[in-house]
Amino acid sequence: MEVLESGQGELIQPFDLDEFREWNRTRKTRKLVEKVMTEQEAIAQFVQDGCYIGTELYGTVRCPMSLAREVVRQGRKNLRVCGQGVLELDLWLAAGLVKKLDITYIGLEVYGTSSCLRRAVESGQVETCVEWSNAAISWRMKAAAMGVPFLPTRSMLGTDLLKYSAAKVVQDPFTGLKVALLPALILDVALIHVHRADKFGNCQIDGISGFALEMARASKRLIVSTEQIIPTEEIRRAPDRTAIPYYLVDAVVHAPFGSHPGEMAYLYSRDEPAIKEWVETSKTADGAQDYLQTWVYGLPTHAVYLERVGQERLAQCVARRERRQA
Amino acid sequence: MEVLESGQGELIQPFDLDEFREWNRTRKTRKLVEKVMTEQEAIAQFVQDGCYIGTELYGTVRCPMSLAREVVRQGRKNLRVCGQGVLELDLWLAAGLVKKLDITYIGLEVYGTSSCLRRAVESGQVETCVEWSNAAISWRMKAAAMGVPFLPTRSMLGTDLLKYSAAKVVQDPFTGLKVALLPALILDVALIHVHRADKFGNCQIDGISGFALEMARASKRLIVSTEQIIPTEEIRRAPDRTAIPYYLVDAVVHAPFGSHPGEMAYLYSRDEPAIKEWVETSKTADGAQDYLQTWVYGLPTHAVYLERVGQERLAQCVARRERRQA
Amino acid sequence: MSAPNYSKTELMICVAARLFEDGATCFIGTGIPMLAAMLASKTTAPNLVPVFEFGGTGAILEELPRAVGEARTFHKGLSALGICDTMESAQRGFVDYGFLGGAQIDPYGNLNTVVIGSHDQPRARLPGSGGGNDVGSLCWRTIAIVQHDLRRFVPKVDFVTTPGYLTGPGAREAAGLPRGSGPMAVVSTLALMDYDPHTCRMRLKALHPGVTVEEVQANTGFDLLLAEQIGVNAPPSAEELRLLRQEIDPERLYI
Amino acid sequence: MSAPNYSKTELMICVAARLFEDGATCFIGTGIPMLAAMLASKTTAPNLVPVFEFGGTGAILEELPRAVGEARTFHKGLSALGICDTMESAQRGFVDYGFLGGAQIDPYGNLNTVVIGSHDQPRARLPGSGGGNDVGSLCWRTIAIVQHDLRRFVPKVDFVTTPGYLTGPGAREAAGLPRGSGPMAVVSTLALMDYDPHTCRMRLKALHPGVTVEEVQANTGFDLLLAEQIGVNAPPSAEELRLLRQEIDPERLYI
Repeated sequence: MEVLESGQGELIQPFDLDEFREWNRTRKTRKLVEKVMTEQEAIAQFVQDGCYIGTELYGTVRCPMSLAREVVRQGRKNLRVCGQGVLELDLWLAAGLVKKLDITYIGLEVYGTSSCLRRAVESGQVETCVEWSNAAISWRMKAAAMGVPFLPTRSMLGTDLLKYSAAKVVQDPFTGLKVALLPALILDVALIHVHRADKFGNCQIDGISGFALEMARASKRLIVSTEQIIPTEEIRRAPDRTAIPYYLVDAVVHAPFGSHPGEMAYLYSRDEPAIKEWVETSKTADGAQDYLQTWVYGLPTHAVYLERVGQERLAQCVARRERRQA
Repeated sequence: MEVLESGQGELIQPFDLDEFREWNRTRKTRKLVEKVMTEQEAIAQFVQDGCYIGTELYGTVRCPMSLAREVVRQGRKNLRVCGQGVLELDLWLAAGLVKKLDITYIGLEVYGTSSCLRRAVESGQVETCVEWSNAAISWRMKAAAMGVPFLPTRSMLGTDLLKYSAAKVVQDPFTGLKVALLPALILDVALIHVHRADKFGNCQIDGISGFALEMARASKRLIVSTEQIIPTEEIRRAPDRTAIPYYLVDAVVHAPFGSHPGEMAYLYSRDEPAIKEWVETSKTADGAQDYLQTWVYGLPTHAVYLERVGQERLAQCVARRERRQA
Repeated sequence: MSAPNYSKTELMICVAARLFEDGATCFIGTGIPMLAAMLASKTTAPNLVPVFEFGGTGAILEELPRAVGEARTFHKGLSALGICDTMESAQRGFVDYGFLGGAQIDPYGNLNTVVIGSHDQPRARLPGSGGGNDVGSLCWRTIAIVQHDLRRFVPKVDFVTTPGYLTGPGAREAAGLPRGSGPMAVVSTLALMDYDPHTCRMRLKALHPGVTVEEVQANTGFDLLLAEQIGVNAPPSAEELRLLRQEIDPERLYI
Repeated sequence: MSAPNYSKTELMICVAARLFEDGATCFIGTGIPMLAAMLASKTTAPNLVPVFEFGGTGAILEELPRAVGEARTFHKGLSALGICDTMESAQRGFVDYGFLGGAQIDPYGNLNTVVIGSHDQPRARLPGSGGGNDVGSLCWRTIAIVQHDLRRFVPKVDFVTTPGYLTGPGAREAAGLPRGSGPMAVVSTLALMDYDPHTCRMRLKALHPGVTVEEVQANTGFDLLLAEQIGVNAPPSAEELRLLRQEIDPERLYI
C-alpha cells in the first residue's frame, strides 16, 4: 500500500490484531462470573505502571471520577494516556502520572486552558504529545473494536495535526480520493462510568453514549463503575439496552455519584462550585498539590470523598438534574 | 495504494463521496416536515426503474413486506439489489424485476434453497451476481454511513468469494497484515420497517437492529414503514432510543403488520402457514405467478391484503409473539 | 434396556451437540446447529453463549428459533445489537465456535454454497455465502455439518465460498486470515471427521454406529486420512432423544 | 429610543447569531457558539438543528449548556447517540455549519489550538484540536470567533490545527478534504470578515459600530482584503439583549 504521507508522531501504543484476538480468546471469560469489587481492588488488579489507559466520557460528564482518583491514590506511574479529558486527566497530570499522550483536547472547557497540561508539557514531564482530533481518536478505538488495523477518514488532511500524528495518507483504490488512515488503538485498560450494570458487567447508559461502546470494545481490560447494580433479569428484559456486554468487562465497581463533580444525565447535575475549586486551585502547581491532598490522597475511599462533599451538595446536584421530557 | 488482488466482480453501484455529500446537503431537508404517505405514494415517488435498492432486515423478520409488495405491484424494472433476502427478494425475482445482484444470501432458511433465485439466475434473467458475505455487505453500507470510501476486513480473504466480489486486497501499512478493502455502498433507495416512528421519520426499533442503522445512513432515499406512528414528544422523551433520525427519512408509511408474513419482535410472530404457502407455490414458475396474482397484483393495498389474511390469523400471530422477560 | 431407535438427523445433532465446549461463545445458524446448541445447553454445555449473526447474544433458548434474526434469538438475551456488532466481535476474537453447512466440502474443509458449475453460467445457483464466509474466516474453530455422499465430499469444490484450510498448511495465514483459526470437525451422516494438524487434511475420527471405514471412504470423493484410533460415536441417549423430541423440536420441524 | 449599552461579547454573539441559516444543522461548541445558537433559535433561526459532537442532535435549548456532552445538549432531543455518529454524519455531508475558535488565525482561515512556538518544545501548550479539526474538515461551512489583535491574526499560524483554505485556492481539495467545504466567516471583537472567492483570503466585510478600517488593519498581522462595500454590523437590538441577559445567560457566565 503506497503511503503518500506519514505523520511523524510516535505510535505510542503499537498493536497486533492477532495478539488481541488471542487475548480476547484466552483472557476474557464468556462465563457469567461475578466481578463486583471496590475501586481499590480494581485499580490494584488491572492498572499497571506504564500501561496505556483511557477514560470515558470526560471530566464533567459521565466520567469515572472515583476510579480516576483511585489511580492517583495508588500512584500509578509513566502512564500512556489518550484524551480528551477535563478534570480526570488534569488530576493525573497534576499528580505526575503521565508520560506520553495521544492528545486530542485537555482543557477546562468554559473555564479555558489547563494549567496542569501547560506545566506538564512545557516542563518536559510529559515526554511526548501525539496529536489527533476527537473524532480521530474515537475512530482509532472503533478500528480496534471492529478488529481491523485502520479506518479511513477525510478529517485531519492537509494540516500539521496530521503531520504530528501517526496517521498515514493513501489514495483510495476505488475512487482515487486521498484519505487518512487512522491506526487501531488497543488500550491496555479503560475506565468507563455507566448508569446501571449487573454484577457480571452488562451495562446500560442513558442519553448520549460518547465513545463508550468503542472504547469498551477496544480495551484489554475494562473497569466499569456504575451508579447502580441491578439484577440480571433487568438486563434480560431489555437486551436492546445493553451498551456494553458482560464479556468485555473485568471489574464492576459500585460508585454512586461516581462522576462527581461532573454530571450524570437524568440522575444529577454537575457541581459547579466543586469544579470551580479545581479551576482556581490548579492554576498553580502548589494549589493543585493542595487540592490533591485535600480531595484525593487525604480521603481513602469514594465513600469518604462523598461524605466530605456532603449530603446537602449532592442533594442539590440531584435537584438540578436534567429531566426527561414529561 | 498498491493492490495485491482485485475481485473481478462488477462494482454495480459506483459511488462518489463528494456527490453523496452534495446530495445530503441539498436533497435532505433538516426541517421537521411531515412525511406520512401511503405505500403507493412512497414507491411511486422514490423508486425508479433501474435504481439500486435494498431492504432490511429480511423476509421473515422485521421486513418492509408491504413496501416490497407495492414495488411488485408498480412493476419497477431492471432493479439492482443487494441481498440478503428471503420472501421479499423472492417476490421481486419471481416478478422479474431484478437485473443485477450484490448477493450474499437468497434462500428460504429452514425451507432450503430459493427456486426463484435458481430460475432467475440460471436462465440469465438476472444478468450479474456479485458475491459478498453478510458481514461484508453490511460493512459496505457502514462505509457509506461513515462517509468513507472503504472499510477493511479480515473476512473473505483467500476465497472465490473475494475473487467474484469487487473487493480489493492490500497490505496494512501499519502492521503488514493483508486485509480486504470493501468499497462503500450508497443505495439509491432503502426500505426499512420499524416498530415506531413519528410523522417526521424519527424511528425506534425494539430488539436487534440488524443492519438498519447502517442502511439508513447509506441511502439517498429512505422509505420507512412503521407499525405505529407516535407523537414527537415520545421521541423527545427518549432520544437515546432513536435508531434512525428524521433527516435521513423521505417517507413514513403507516403499515401495521407490515412485516407479515414475517414477524415483528414483541408485537407478532411469523405466520408459518403463509410462509409455507410461498415455499410450496414458488417451487414452479407458474405457482409463483399464481401466488403473485392472488396475494400481490390482486390486492390493491396493504389494508386489503390484511383483510384477506384475516383477523383470526393476525390475532394468532399476536398471541404467539415473543414476550420480554417479565 | 435396549438402545432406542433414532434417525440419522437425530444422531448428527447429538454428535454435534457433544462438540460444544461449555462456557464458549458460538455462532448458531439456521437448522441443525440450532437444535445442537439447544441440546448442548440442556446437557453438557449449560454455560454456552449463543451468538446469532443479526445481533442477539446470550439468549436463553427456550423455544427453537426458525431464523437467525427472529425474536427467539435474543429471548431474555444479554444483548441485542446488529450484525456489525456480532461480526466485529468475531473479528476481534470473541467467537469461539461456528457451525457451517454447504453443498460441497473438500479435503481442506473449504465449503461451497454459491454455485455448482461455473460462476457465470452455473448448473445450479445456490443461496450464496450468507454469514458462512464470515464465520469460517473470523471464528476460532468451525464445525461443518454435511450429508455424506460423493456429490458433497469432493476433491475440489466448484467455488470456495467459506475458507477451510484453503490449499493446506499456512495458506490461511498467508491469505491474511486470523492466526490460529480454522476448521475443527465435520459431522456427517456417516461419521465424525477432524483435520490432521500437519497436513490440514480431513481425517476420519469416529464412525457412526454400524458404519464401516470402507462405507465412509466409498462415499467420499477423496482420500480420507484415518486417525490412529478410530472411535465409534455413542448413539443418542434416551435423555438426549427425550430432550430433542419433547423439549427442543416438539413440532418435528427438523427431526 | 436611544441605543442600548452592550458589551463586545454581546455584540459578537449577536453578529454570530445572525449568520445562522434557518433550518440548518450546526455543530455547536462550548462558549459563545452556544449563546449564539440559542439566540438564533429564539430569533431568526427557529428551525436550527443543534448538533453536539458527543452525540446530541435536535435538542431544545432551554438552558445554556456548559459542556458539549452534558444532558442539556440532548434535552428533549431527537437523537442521542455517540461521537462517531455525529462526526460520521458530518463526514457524509449532513452538518451545514460549524463554529470554531483558536489562539491564532491566518489569512486563509487556518486555526491553531495546539501550540505557540514549536510543537516539540512549545512556548505554550494549548488544549489541542478537540473536535475543531473535524468540524473544519467535515462541515460545509465554518465560522471562526476570535478576539481581534496582532497576536491572534497572524500571517502564518505556528501550527495548522484546523484547516481553513490551507495555502489557498484548490488546496483543500488537493489534500483530500471534501469538495466545496471551507471557512465562511470570522466574527472578531472588531468586525465581520469573509473570504474572497478567488484568492480564498480573508476579507473585511462589515465593521462593528464605531470601528474603523484602519483600526481593524492595525490589529491584523496581515493584509486584509476589503470587500467592495464594507458594511456596519447593527448593534444588538433591545430584544436580542433581553434574550441574552434574561433568558439565555441569566447567571452571566459569559456576558
